[in-house]
Amino acid sequence: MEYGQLKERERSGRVPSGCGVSGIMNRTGKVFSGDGILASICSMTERGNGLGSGYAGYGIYPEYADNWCFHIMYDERKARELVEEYIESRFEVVNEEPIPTRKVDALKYVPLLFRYFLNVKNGFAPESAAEEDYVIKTAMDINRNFKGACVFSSGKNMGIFKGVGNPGEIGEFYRIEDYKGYIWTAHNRFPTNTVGWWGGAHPFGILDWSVVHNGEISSYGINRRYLENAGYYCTFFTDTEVITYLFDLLGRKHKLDFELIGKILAAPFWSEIEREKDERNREFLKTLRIIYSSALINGPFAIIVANSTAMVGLNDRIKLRPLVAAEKGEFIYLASEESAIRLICENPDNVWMPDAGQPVIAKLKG
Amino acid sequence: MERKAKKIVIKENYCIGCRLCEVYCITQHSKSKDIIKTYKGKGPVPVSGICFEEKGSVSFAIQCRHCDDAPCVENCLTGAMYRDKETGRVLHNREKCVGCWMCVMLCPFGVIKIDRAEKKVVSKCDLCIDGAFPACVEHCPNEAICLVDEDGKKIEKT
Amino acid sequence: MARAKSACEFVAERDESRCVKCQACVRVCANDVHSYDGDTGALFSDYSKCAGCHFCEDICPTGALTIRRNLSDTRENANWTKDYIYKIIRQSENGGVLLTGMGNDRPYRNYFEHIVLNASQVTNPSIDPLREPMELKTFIGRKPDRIEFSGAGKSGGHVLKQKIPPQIELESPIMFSAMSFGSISLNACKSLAKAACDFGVCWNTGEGGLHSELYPYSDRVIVQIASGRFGVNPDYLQRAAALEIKVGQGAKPGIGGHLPGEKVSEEISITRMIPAGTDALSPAPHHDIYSIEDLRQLIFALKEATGYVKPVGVKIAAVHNVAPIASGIVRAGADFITVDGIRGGTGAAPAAIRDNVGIPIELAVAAVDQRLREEGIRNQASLIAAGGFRTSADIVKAIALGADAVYIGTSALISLGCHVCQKCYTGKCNWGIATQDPYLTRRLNPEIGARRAYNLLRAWSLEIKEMLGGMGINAVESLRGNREQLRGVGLSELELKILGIKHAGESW
Amino acid sequence: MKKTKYLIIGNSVSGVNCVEGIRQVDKKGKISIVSDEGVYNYSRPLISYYLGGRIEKSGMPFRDEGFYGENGAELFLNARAEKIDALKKNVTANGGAIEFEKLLIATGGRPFVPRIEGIDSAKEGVFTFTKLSDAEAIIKYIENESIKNAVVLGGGLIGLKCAEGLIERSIKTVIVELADRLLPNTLDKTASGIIEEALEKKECGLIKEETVSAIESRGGRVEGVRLKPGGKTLKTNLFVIAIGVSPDIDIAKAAGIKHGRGITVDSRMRTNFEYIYAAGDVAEGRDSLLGSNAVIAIWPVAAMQGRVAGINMAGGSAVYDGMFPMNAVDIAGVPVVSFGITNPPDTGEYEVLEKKGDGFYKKIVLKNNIISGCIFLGKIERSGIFSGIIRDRMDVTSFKKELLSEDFGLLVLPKEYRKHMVVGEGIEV
Amino acid sequence: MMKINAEGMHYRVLNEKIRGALESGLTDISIEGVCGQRYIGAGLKKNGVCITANGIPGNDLGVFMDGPEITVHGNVQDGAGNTLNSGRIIIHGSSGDLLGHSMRGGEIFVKGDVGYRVGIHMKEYKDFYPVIVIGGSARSFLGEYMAGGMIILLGLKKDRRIAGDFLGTGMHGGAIYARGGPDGCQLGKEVKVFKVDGNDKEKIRKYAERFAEYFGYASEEILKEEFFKIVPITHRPYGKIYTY
Repeated sequence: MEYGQLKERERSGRVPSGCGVSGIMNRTGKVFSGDGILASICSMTERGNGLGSGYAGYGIYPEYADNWCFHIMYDERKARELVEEYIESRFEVVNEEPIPTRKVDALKYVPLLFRYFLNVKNGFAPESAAEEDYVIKTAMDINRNFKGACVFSSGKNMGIFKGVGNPGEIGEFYRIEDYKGYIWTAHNRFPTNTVGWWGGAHPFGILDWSVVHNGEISSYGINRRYLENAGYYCTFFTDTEVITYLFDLLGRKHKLDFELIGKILAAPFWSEIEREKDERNREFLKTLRIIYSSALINGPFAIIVANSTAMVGLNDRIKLRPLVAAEKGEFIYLASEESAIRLICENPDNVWMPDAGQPVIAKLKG
Repeated sequence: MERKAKKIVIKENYCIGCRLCEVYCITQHSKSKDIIKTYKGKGPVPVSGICFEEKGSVSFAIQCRHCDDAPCVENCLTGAMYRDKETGRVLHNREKCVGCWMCVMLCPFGVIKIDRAEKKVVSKCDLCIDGAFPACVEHCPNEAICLVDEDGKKIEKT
Repeated sequence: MARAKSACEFVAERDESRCVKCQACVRVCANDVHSYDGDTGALFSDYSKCAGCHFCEDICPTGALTIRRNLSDTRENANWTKDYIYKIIRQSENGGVLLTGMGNDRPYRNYFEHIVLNASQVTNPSIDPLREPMELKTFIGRKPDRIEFSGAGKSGGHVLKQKIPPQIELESPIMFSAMSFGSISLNACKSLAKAACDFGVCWNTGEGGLHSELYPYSDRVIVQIASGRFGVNPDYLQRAAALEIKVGQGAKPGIGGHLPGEKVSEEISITRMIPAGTDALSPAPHHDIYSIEDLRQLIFALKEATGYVKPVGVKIAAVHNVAPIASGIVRAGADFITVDGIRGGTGAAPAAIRDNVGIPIELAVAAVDQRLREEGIRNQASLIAAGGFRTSADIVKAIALGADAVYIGTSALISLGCHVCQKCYTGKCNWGIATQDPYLTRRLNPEIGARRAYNLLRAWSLEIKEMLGGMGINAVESLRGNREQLRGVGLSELELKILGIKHAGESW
Repeated sequence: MKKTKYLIIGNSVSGVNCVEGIRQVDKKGKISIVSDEGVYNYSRPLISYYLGGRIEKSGMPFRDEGFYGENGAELFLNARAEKIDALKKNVTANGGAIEFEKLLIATGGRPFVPRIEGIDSAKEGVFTFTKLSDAEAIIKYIENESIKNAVVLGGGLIGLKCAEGLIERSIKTVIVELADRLLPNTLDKTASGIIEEALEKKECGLIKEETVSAIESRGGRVEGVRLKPGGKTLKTNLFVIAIGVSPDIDIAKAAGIKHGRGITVDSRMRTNFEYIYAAGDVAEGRDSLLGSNAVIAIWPVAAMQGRVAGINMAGGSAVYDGMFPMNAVDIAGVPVVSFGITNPPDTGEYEVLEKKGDGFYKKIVLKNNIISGCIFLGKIERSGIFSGIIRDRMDVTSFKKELLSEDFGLLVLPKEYRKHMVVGEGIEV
Repeated sequence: MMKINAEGMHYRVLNEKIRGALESGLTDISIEGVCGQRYIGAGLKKNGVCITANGIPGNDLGVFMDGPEITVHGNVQDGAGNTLNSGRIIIHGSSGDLLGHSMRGGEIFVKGDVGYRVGIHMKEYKDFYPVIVIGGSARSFLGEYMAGGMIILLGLKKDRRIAGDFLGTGMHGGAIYARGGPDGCQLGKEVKVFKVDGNDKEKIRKYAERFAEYFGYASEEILKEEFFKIVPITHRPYGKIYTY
């Protein structure tokens, strides 16, 4: 089966998958090499099947910190030409180049991989969300309308690197150890129903959001329709995609903090809300759940979400997927398995298991 | 004397007038306890312990109330009408009965049936002493008769 | 001699070997089918009067009676079926409009039977709904698109900037449809009202007003404001949990209602606030609503009258243009919209209307939900589907297609005893439901009725939980509009498109 | 001198109910009963059945043998109370005196024997019929003398029951009744007629509007009786005088206890001595229909009065608010129940409803739409309902037309009354 | 006594070594540098064997095990003691989710806290009687569907609620003993809290003493506080939900 067909097949329908996740953050913003995340995710080989892996690094492009950076994969040269023409119509291209890679024999199909550092052509008012919306629209347009092209990273001073292969192969391919970032997340994929497509690997990103996800959500159908109602186009048909958009909608557009997003995506049970003693708080929680009922993510999930200011771990509300957290100094770790943390942090100050539905929030200081 | 008085409550608003209470009372007090055998068999069909009343659209079935101060018991000349010490029910001993009709005269509910030829009380609700649960209550299709305990709490057939 | 005796639709077969001549059948049949001859001790049955309600069959203590279709038939003819022939014969007798009761009985495609549900296997776990939490709680009312609050309150909590619009809270997304006291007996109303309250859902007055004996259940009543405005006064509006403007009903879109004077008893007269014995006439349209902006006027009149603390909804029949109409209703300010499909029931409707007007609820729900989403106003109103829900699976499918909750009418009445004989309009309902005859209404002991209707709610809710659990979903809100959980079987592409679902065999 | 807390003279229904009444309140206080009879208890009305051979003696007690023991009551049989010293609170019986704190006089009635010529010389074959010993004596006499026929004087309750007993013993019996009908206090002519027919079928003779003026005897044994005014003589060796009973008040009279026809009692069954009570056929309590005191010599009244007396004697509080005459009887296979005034005076105040059918008769006597009395003959099963209606003096206007209906029942009564009948759980209307 | 350094070792290799050592008659094995290796002790059927693991064993530690004793110096991940038949697991740290899932027999002692769904569907059978003793607290769904055996919850640290919500949900056998009672926890609808009787106290004492011995506590201190018993109130809580 040719690569292009794989993509079409995977993109024609929703792709759930089981997985391993890992994330590291230095809360002071000090950057560190991708070695650690690589080792951590690679230790959880059992959680993937070699059909998808990926990394997201924040703070990796300091020299282009103010530019939007698009990572785009192309099936063929023709697609690239059309997309670049479109990008140029909407952005000033500060730099464009192939994403540096190594040859890894195990990787059979490799798309054309380019990165673009961009400025919006006509500036938007600083505090408005218009520029972000413009960027999202561009990325979504490309993903929706340009055959054979896929924008898989579109934030600032961050990048997503992913593909079909095991985490070691993908890490080696993208030279992850060469980058330095203050947040790293990684994913080891165990897709069902498909042999995997590069664009379908995790992390999934939009703007500077990136999400790695373990689990399959049963509420996908309604989450997606809810997002479509809010103007998102779901073109990847992955759970990760809707989770990412939910974060964008709730976090960026509705300006809710991660605590509240946690209470929406992994809503407390009605019985728990009823037990809340403070009446005002009870009313608030009830209202939150009523308004955002379609954003409830049902079914098992453990996710690590990052943006340029924070890394967040979150479980479903009855904790059907594993997630462990640890701290050591300014470092915070999240992973599907404790061993994946211990491997790179032998003596953490603190190791704990997050409560179901309670986000672990690591914020950038200062 | 331990006695758990049970009573049948009549909900006249829900009696549908089918008279199945009588059918099941008769069956329960028959030898075979099978409806078809009771009615179509050779033996005599027992007399039901229920008085069915009907007037216009209203009807109900009433049977012995097992009164606490039962005049039928207090005035029985022979002790044929007696209160069962264990259950508190008012029962009738046919052997002892001589047909003086004192009980009939004094029952304000008029629910004691007589056999003129035999000169004995012939039938009176015994709350189905032979069965676990009163047959009329069990089979009333609209729960127009219910069994309650002395506190008025409904007793369901278990 | 064109005159014909009326068609014997049923025969009541008596097994003489089992019949003990207790005459229960004679006593209970409101249609006088059975009779007892004292001279000969024989029981007779006049089949021509039999409505096929099965009451005698159920009451017979020995199972001696069986109601069967009368096999007497006309010559086989694909067009001129016995049914059509006898309808003409009946109409030729008196030149009248054929009346009927209950919902559409024509074999239109039932889409529920062409939709299958999903279940979890391996990639996510199914949930045991008995032991693990499983939430069916549903809120009916307008929801804002986003939450508005001011930062942390004193205790560190969040302070809502404004209360969200009024909601009714349901423990399960199943409610009892509008059925007026008049179309059904007070005992039937009581049964449903009590069951709804006991279970934590809502019931609906229809346009029969609210009888004082139903006041104890008014916390969970949705009161209707229909074209006849029967029983509508401030007290009626104040008592309600929610208000529903009835524009149309699935069984008779575009048709009004008519409770003949002889059925307007003293009690109904008090409840409907009309003199006893006068016809209770519900005009086909509301004569203050000739266009959408008039509807808005009524919606806000009701909101003003009740201080904006109760959801106000609008019920319409599912007709061709249902999606845009629904959109208009939402934009007119309705907090919920009820769509009643072509299989919706009635106490009385012209058969020609009932059987031929409207569209199936499955398609209507899908179209309305999609339309409201496309317009970005889906949050602004809850969508209640009605019209022919026969099983919990139908409900699950309707919710997955986009309904917030459903109304059940016929199935609720079946729980009270109804055998769907379709003779509601005669007022001689043997089961004491669609009648005001005191001899018949007493047959429905509301204690039993409430218990049975409650059991139905419980059973269906349990089944819904089972189905949700199978899908790996533990809150009904994750099913609502989740059409991914549905697949069509044997449907055309166009049908799939309208329903917004994939065909079975297609994966995610 | 023996001492007791409660002393009861008489061991019939009043006495026994008095024991139960006492024990409702006082579980311990000593109870003593003196009876001039030799058996521990029996229902007097059953003597006719005993005479007729329908029951054994063992079937006659209305309380079982353990009754006295269980209730801590000492029973002195064959102990006739001879004297009451009301002031010193003692009773002389069998020669000894028993000191009491509370006393019940329940001496009952005594058969009324009219003055009949030749009665003193007829030593054998003349009987009264109120006690078991009477029945025993008659049986013995019949058996010893091979008696084949009898004459019973009195067509009232006792006479009829006696006649019935005799008939069942295959004694050819003739009843002589002064009135123009049987059970003159209870029945009217119509009702009587039906019973007369039934008696006729049983070959029982009946002579109405006559009485016995003389007894003819030979060697002290009855040979026949002469009728008055007809003057005809009936041959018989067995003559039973069963005209009725009168209250046995001699002992009370002597003690200075206030009396009319019977001992006068108040609503608590107290005599003019606050520690002396009277109940039963000897007492003259309230007749709720008359609204004044009267002797109502029937079983239910005796039972009720005995119980009320007992409760009050023991310090409890019970009120006898009056009863009215009522009778249930089965004569020659015809069951009859009657209540109250059945033959109203022709003053125009009373309204009479009646219905006669094949073997049944029903009569209702009304005054101002309140039932004063009624007769049920043949069909008696629902008659008890009337006992309540009469007792409660219920206005029957709303269901007057139903009173005679074949299926008269509780449903005919107003809903409120059905509610009233059943306190607490019972009938929900 | 055999020492294995498991650093960087794949679990298949590690388990191979363990099995080999046992086959050669060794009864005492110590493993260093354990980090994420799954299935340690899986399906081992032998009595009188002690395995000590230093580090963080991976998922399904001791799965299907029948006899051996495993001591872990460190935390364990999810699914330790899964379907344990007999033997013992002593954990000197905390445990992840699903500890003792479906265990039929054997004992598990945890010094620290445990995760979600611990003791889920534990069941006793004939002479098999599974026991879990938890030194710290448990998360939600403790003893879910539990059908037999016992869980003793000591809550020694008192830094959080002794258990999460849905405690004993679906439970239809066995008993959970909570030191100080399950205050503030939402109980499953099938269970109720009772006071312990003498019999219960005896059982608790036996295991508390062992717990104290393993982890260096004073058992009297542990037993000072009152215990409460959480047991199902019916064996068939769902009997009335089906219609036939």
